[in-house]
Amino acid sequence: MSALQTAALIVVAIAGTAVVFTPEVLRQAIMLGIYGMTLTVLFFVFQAPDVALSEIVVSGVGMPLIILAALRKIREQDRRRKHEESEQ
Amino acid sequence: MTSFPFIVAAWLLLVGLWGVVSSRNLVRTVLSLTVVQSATYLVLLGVGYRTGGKAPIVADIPLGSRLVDPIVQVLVLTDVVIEATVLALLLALVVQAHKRFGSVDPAELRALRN
Amino acid sequence: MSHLSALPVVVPFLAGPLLVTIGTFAPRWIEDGLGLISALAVSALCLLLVVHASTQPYAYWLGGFRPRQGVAIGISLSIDPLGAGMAAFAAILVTAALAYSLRYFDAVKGLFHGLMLLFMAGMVGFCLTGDLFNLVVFFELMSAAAYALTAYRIEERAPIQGAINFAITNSVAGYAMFIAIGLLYARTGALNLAQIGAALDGHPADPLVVVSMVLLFAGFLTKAAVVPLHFWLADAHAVAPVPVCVLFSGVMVELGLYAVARLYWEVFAGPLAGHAGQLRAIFVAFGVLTALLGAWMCLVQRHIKRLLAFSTISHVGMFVCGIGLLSPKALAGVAVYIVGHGLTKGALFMCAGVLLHRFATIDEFDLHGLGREVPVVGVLFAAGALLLAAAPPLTLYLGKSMLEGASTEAGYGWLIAVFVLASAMTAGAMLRVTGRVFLGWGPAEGPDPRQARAAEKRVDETRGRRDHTPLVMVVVPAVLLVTAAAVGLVPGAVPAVEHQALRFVDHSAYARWVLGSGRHIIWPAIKPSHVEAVDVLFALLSVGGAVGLAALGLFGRPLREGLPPRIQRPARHALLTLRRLHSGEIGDYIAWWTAGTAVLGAACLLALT
Amino acid sequence: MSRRFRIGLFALAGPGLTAVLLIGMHGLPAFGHLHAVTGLLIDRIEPHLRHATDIVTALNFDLRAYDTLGEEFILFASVTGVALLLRHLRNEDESRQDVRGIEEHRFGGASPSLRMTGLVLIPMMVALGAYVVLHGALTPGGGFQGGIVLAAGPLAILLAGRYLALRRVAPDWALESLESVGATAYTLIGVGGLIFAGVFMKNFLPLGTPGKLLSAGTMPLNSIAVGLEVTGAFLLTWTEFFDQALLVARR
Repeated sequence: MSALQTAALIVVAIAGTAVVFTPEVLRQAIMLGIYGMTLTVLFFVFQAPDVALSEIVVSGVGMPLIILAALRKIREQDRRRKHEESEQ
Repeated sequence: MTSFPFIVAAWLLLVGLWGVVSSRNLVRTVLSLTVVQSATYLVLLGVGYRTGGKAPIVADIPLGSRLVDPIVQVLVLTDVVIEATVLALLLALVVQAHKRFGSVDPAELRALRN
Repeated sequence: MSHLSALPVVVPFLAGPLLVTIGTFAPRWIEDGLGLISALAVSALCLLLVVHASTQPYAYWLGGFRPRQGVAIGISLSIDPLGAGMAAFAAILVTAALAYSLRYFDAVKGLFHGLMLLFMAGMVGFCLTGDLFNLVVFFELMSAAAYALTAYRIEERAPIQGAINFAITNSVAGYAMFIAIGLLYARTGALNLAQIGAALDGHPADPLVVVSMVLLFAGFLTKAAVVPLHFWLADAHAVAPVPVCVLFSGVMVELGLYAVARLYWEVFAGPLAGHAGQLRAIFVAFGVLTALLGAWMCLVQRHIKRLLAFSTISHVGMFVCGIGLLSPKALAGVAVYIVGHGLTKGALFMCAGVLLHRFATIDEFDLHGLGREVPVVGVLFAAGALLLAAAPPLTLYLGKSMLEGASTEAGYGWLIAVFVLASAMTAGAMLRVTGRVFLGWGPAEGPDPRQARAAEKRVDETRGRRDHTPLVMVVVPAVLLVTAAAVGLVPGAVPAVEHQALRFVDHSAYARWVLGSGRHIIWPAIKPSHVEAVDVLFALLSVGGAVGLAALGLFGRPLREGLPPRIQRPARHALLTLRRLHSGEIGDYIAWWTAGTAVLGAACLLALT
Repeated sequence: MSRRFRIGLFALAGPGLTAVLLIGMHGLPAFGHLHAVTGLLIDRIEPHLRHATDIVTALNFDLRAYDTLGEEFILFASVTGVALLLRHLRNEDESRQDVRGIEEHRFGGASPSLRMTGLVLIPMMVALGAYVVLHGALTPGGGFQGGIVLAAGPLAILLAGRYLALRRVAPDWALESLESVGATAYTLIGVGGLIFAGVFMKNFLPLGTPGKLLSAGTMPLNSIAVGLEVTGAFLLTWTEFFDQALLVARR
């Protein structure tokens, strides 16, 4: 195994662990995006450009937009609920 | 070190499952689930790699050169699509759960207690 | 004829998107019509495939990529009568569910019908494929459609939670399968089931083979809801709309078992030939645990759909025992049993749907005596309960007696006691419901009012007035029940299943007919096993036990309270613990999933290598 | 079940499962030394057999096209599911007024250059996406990857602060139709194989010269079909989520 592959694997392991252990959800979502980039690099050094391209569009555009919209919706509802409670 | 990719895969599986088990926020559960899934990419691509192999694109390289395995790559392509779709479905459910329960803490979802 | 092989999947793949597209504009009758016609067409096509494959099973190579020197470069549909039969069964149940929902739903813009058709495509494709990865692709397709269908009623809380638990558990199951595919591909360089099986032949199983088997089985047994991978099932079944429940309980869960049987016989039977006894013991252990735990949980439910769900878990336990006996006779018994069970359970869910429609609750105690308004449904419900108890001489009885015969032959005669007990408990729970709801027997106040709240529907699932039961909602379950009772009595049907099961388990013949050049294989003729006289006794025992347990549930409260506290307290404590395990929290479920898979893995590694 | 019990259970089970996995993986061939007959055979024969320079694409759209068919419908079913789950209920309101406010607040005042960036990005993304879709059989990428890029183009309108305009141009039914057309086209290409070549999913077009845009038989068509479907599917998913985040509120 080449040094490049080893390095990419270590980075992936660290980034993946970081996704799980990042405390706040929004930061976790960003971390997931970074993790996707590390996976992309790994797929390139594993000679899988098709997969790498897939991974970069999914984790760079496809998923983040969904996650951010969902988080925004949840935050919006929390705010509205607090607002309603304070009015009562 | 020859099995390092597989050890990393097993680690990601363990860590991701831990994230799912210990989560107090469903969004976090879903994001951890994608980490579990990424373990499967590593296993498949790790299996398919050949030392010194080229990517399976035969435009600029002589026929008969050593290539990495193309089949596992196709499997991972499908896997990636599944990742995105399951994430979308689950987050749609989480958004609705928050609407109905007012919380995304799995412990606060109490519609199905026995 | 073999040109038709791919069409059962193509029809819903064309009709589904069409429904979703025109759903915005089209009137309801077009959606219903298109959905029903597609489902009927797929049923007919699958039945044609059964007939076509019954003399000689065959492989249909998609794209025309036939194997070269035993190497499958493309994907095959490997069509044999049992697989095509499962596909036909799934399509027929979808047809029934769509017919039942004619007067049932306010369907949203064609999305319900479209998803039902895609769900069917997933199940049918799953049954017909001969490729390991393709199997998982269709598993994911049926799952994706099923998750959304579970949460169809987003107005309520419980469906959302049920769908989340279902989706996460089954996704994890899918990941286990992906890893297993990686391992098997590294070992054999193949994805076609026949080719993998052929490559594994001749070497005893080593840890890699065993672990990949464990991961695949854990994945499919999650779908089949084997304890302790079962937690999602009761949640999903209790909350999904009734027509969807019919499919979940009737066929989707059983498809997990189909995959396990398929994978064992076509892939792992070679390397594990020397360890069949140990594997049998492991299967039976999981099966017995599932059968008894499911039956107990079934008995203590008052939410009727949840009760039916736990009865499915209990029956799955029996099926797992049957498949785990690793004999063709037991497999044939399970196949017959699955058909009878699926039709009956579907009808029972449909009856529950009528109650929900009329009275807006599905709680046994709230419904006390209300069922008198719909006596026909009561008759159907009681008939379904008796069928499930394997009342002789009907279909389920025939399947079960084969299963029992196979247990004795395999040296697991004591399993019969488990089967009788589990049947009696689950059927007893249903007879109790019949007595309380449709006859008004027993007390109207139940213990633990918390459950009642969960069973109440604030939102109406059905359309139309509540004081009227649409005819179709009674006719469809009636037809299903008559079919369930009679299908096994068709002369030659059960022996034909046994005959095909013998071919199904022929490991080396499978590789030949899939990878070979279409040479005909001559199978020996077998004498069909006959029903033993003693089986009538077992069946009467379970029917009698069911009636007894129902009576105890209805009128036995003084009796139960008369028990000395020494017995009462631990029993109550055990029950409470068991209920707490079914917490509805996804974290718990995944922890149990991990534990179950780890135990299965450790047991297999120790026993099989 | 208490949290402590759950965590205790996983503390035993998690490492147990990992151990089982590692024991199994120990039997794998050493990393980099795979000998997989099917993969090797395909590497050797694909260029003559299918004339695609990207073997992965040849597998994706021809040899294992049936998997991709299933995959496209997983996507289709999920997106239909998302549309179902995020449908607007009767007691929910689309407060479009609010959104105009948000757009003004978020984007309107921010900077004209951001708007310009958004608007310039759109044609660039569309061109890039179309390129990736069309060159599926030749270079890495194909319908799926290109489709997402294509879908991201219109969504760059968000940056330009014109989400409502996007929704006017692309309502749900239009996106559903786009997605359906793609999925149906992919299925019909397979049926074409059945009709013209006698086997479902069999190639029925000339294979052409390797490396040319119009080569490798039906693969470019498959790639375009997938591209259409993925574009529609992702746009629909995103807009459903953004509708929830920006428009829908309980009355």
